[in-house]
Amino acid sequence: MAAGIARREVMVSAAAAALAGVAGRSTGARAQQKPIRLGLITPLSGPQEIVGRDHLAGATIAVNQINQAGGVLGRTLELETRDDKASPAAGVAASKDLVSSGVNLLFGVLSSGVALAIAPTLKGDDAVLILCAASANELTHEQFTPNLFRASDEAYMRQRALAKVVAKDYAAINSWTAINPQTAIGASNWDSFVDGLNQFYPQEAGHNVEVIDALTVKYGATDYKNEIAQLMRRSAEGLYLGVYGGDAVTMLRQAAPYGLARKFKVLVDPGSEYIVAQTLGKSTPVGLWAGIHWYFGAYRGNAINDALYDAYVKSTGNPFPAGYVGEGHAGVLAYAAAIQRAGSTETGAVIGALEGMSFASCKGKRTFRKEDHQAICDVNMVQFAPDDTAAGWKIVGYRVVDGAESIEPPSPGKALVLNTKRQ
Amino acid sequence: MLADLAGVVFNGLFSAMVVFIFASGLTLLFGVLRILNFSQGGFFAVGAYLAFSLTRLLGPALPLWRFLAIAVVAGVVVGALGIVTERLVLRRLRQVDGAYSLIATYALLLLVEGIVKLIWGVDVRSMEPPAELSGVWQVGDVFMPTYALFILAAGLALFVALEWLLHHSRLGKLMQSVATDPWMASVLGVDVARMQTWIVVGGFFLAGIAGGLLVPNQALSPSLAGTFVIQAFGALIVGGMGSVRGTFMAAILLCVADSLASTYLPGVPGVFFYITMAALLLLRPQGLMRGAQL
Amino acid sequence: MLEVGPLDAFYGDSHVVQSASLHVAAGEGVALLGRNGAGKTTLLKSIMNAGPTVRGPVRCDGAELGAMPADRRARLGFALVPEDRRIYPHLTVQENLAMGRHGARPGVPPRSTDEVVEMFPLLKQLQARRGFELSGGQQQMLAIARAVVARPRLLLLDEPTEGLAPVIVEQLVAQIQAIQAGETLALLVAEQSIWFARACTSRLYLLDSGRVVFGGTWAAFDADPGLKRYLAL
Amino acid sequence: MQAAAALAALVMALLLPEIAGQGLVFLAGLLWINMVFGFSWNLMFRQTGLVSFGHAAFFAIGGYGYAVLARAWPGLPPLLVFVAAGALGAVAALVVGVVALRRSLGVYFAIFSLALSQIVAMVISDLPSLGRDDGFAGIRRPVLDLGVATIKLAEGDNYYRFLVLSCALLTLIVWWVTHSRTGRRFRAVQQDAERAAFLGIAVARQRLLCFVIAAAVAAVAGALYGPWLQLLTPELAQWTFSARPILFTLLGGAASFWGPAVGALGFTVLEYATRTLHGVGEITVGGILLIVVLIFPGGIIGGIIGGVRGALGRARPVAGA
Repeated sequence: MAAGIARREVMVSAAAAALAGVAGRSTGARAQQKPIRLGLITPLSGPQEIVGRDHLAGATIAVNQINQAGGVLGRTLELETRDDKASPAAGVAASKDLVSSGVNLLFGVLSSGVALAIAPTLKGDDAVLILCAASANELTHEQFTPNLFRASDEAYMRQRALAKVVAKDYAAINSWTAINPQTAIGASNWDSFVDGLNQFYPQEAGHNVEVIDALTVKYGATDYKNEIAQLMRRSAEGLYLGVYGGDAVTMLRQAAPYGLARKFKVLVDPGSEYIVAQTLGKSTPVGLWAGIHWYFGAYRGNAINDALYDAYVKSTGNPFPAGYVGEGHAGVLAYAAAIQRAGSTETGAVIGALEGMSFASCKGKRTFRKEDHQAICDVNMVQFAPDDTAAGWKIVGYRVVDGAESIEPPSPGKALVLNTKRQ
Repeated sequence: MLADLAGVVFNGLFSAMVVFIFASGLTLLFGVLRILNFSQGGFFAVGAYLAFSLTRLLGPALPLWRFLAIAVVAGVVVGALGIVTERLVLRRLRQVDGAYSLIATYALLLLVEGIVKLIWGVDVRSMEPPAELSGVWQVGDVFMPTYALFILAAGLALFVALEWLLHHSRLGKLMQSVATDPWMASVLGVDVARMQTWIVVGGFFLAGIAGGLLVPNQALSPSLAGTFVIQAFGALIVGGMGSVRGTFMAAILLCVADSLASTYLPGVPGVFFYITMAALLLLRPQGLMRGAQL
Repeated sequence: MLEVGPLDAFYGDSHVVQSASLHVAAGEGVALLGRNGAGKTTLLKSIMNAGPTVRGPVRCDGAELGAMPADRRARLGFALVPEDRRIYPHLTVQENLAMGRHGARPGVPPRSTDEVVEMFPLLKQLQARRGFELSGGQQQMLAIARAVVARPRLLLLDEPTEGLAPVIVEQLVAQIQAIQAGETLALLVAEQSIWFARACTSRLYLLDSGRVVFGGTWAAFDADPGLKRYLAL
Repeated sequence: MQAAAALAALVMALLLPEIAGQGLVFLAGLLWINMVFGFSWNLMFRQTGLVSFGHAAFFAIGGYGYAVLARAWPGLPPLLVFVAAGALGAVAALVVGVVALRRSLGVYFAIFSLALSQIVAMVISDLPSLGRDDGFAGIRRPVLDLGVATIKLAEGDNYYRFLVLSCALLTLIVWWVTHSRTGRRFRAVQQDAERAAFLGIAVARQRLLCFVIAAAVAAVAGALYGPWLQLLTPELAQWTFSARPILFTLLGGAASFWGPAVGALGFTVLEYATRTLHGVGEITVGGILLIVVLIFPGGIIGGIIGGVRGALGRARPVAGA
């Protein structure tokens, strides 16, 4: 951890300077130029709306902060939002709509399906898209396009980082199993996690680990009792809870009478952030780990982190900003830094500036790899336990893993190859 | 493998009762008014959210009687919404083609979903079952959560009550008459419009009470409204023209088949529900209870 | 007791009854004759406000009924026995009769099942049968019996003899006359069978293509042989 | 007059990229596909009274069929691949129809078709080779070799124009089927199946034929959709997608051939107009739909006709009043 903090302290990027007011010009100069418009594409209706609102909150805070500090290149930033309804067609319509109204700098996108649909249109439309959540590996592999960047975790990097942490912290565990949704991302997350288990258990714990076949359930299923009964009979000690968000809540709620959480020594939820704990309250399984895009508590003392956290709590009253708030924020900061660096908002210039660029964000430095445009950034994890307070839960621990330790080498245009295959 | 057969069947029966409880109101509306009500899921969600909020409001303790009382209150409130819906929407659909009522109730589903979101927000919520129902019974290898046993009992009780009401009470005879020949009923002096309003109220009441009873079963989120609708439609149609008995049997067949297949046949989870549905519709093209009443 | 018209009735775009007028006095029997498709059924349903779109007045004891729905007209003392009888197939004879109680006028207790069965002895043995188990004649009997349960003041019979054996028709005449003798019951019978109509009524209206072309006594009808053409096929 | 209006619409559709931005052109492309999808559904509904809740399955079969064929045999002439996708849809419909149509009708067939399409959706989302629920990505816009010239559909608005012309052709086919002798036979089946059977029309065979044609048209629409979005997802086979042609048809007016087009246009306008109303999208779309259905049970076209008639009726002096 100490090394990480030191690294963040020495790093100054254009965006950080902008936040501190260094790069700003006088308001007089700003007023003469048209604002720079950034297009946020995110689900703002339907079941995924909750994430879209977090994206929007983070992005809005970033735009306000940068504008207060004098803007970028003396111009203010302006947010244009479009609802992608988590549907590929609506996402492409949103992106084309933004492009035809003169917005070429796009960011956001939660669903990998939406990202995969927008990606091939970017080049023809002369636009850039910075992904702030969509995590499918193929976006920076076989579906790589020079106009696409990803500022947030990629599935492989995140899952292997989780595996690294459990290999270190739960070295005594000899076998893992999982319950996953029947989705592409569910399967690829688990495969990546297993890849990590097979690499990091020998490295960190000094022994191999047994992987017992994952159970798969329908996405959005309402009954998990059969799967729970099967899990109760398994010999595995670690459980990877691949089911996401509301499904994880339903499953854990139904599992409570069986004592599932007590049976396993550790439960890892790869990406539901606070949803499970916030929803289950006092019924939160003791010691549940969850992957999160950004955990504010891990970056106290980082000026960007603290300013974002304070602004978010002030505007919403919610003391637990979801990681997506940080990703929405980071998307704006990435553009601010790139525009500053390029001295222009032209697509080509911004792409050139983004490639290989490091920028400061609420979770420290992120660096876009030149080759595949994936950002190398920290992977965050938090651990929960029930509590006697009104909320009923608390955070009892967190981990920060440098993404560089778990990411694969870049191979744009080619599919990701796993080190080991799940057996 | 065979050791857990009992458990798998138990879990299938549980799912069947969940689907039946949800579908019971739908059956009433379809049986009498011939309306395939898409918005049922929306009103189910209203019932569930209401129960959630009432439980929160009344403090941390949740004795069983209060849980049941809250479910009834949710049913009554949703039933009252039924009067409004009937006046504003459903009544106007009597004269038009069935397909229109489908679209109208689909639009209503969107509307109710949006309103639920405005009132309760988009955060995922969840509620514990009452203390009496949060344990588990273990018989041999089979785990039976008490909440699941309760839902099983509730589904069965609901079935028996509806069967009695429809087939043995005077009100039931009257409802059946209105269902089979509303024109003749009105000529004989029955206030059919009022009767139909009450049936809508009854159907909505059942949606609300289903919401109240099933809150602890799954997370509450804006997508709850669409969760059971398709499965319930399946049970309803496989059962045959809105017959309660048929819906009950179909729910059991579909859910137990799905439960067995998802455990013993590797494949796509959830798909067996639909395979069974298609197969049953081919075997009994008019539903299980062909020509039966309600 | 009943005054109708001039009344127009429509099904969608088709103008089925065209400015028809008629009246029926309390306790009086009136026949409505005409060919198939002349508009008899539509006229009866219009009086009940049960189906067609109606324009023009229907008065009961001088009061205009306006848009009053069928069920309230039933509780005013109107009873319609439709051509297709509409017996509830899943209900027993007893239960079908019980359905008739819904049309009882306020303050007038409906007839008990026993009382009705007494009037239609044929139904006695059939009380526990379900509607779908009855023959056509039995169904007709039941339909009329069901209609008189509520002690109506006006009975609207639509083709009661259609498809019935002559013996049964004779019984029917006797029963209708018996009911009429018991209390003030006006009768409006739409028929093609002149014989039956003549036996139950004292006056008639002739309907052709939706218009009333004749109204008067049977004697007047017999006096004008030219009127027969409105009945011939 | 209808022909002139249709031709004018076609010319306007072809000229759209000259006057509108990329966003509108993309939406317009979706709209033309939606219209064809709606026409194909209404062909069954209006002509034979068949209600399908699973029409999306054929759309998806066509879409995925095209994508798989184009990927497996890049050398095949693209037009042939589009036709093959349609044939795939037709064959699937034939199998389903032969098994089910004779036995199950009305709401039973509706729910049966819904179950089938859910199965298709679930199978697609389980097959890694079809991209599962992330979607079948990287569908290329092909190069047309017309003998005299080659047209690269990937360039500029070429694919859009190809899409417009293809949709026009499909519309023409549906129009022709509707108004031909076959179409009149379908109509007889819808109005009175018993009478049609008495007149010597093989009712079941007519229904099946109509079902197969509708499925083939939907499948070609699906095939056109793939290269337009350059991605296919399993949602295309789900009931929510099956609900769209029903929505278009009833919103526009099922009694008219052009009903689905008017409905699709209305729906697209509604969605476009509410695209920045975050958080209240469901309420506005649901509310407006509900109001339209309640006020105009004959759909938008029915409402317009009724309105015109009403205006004429009022203007005319009432005789004898």
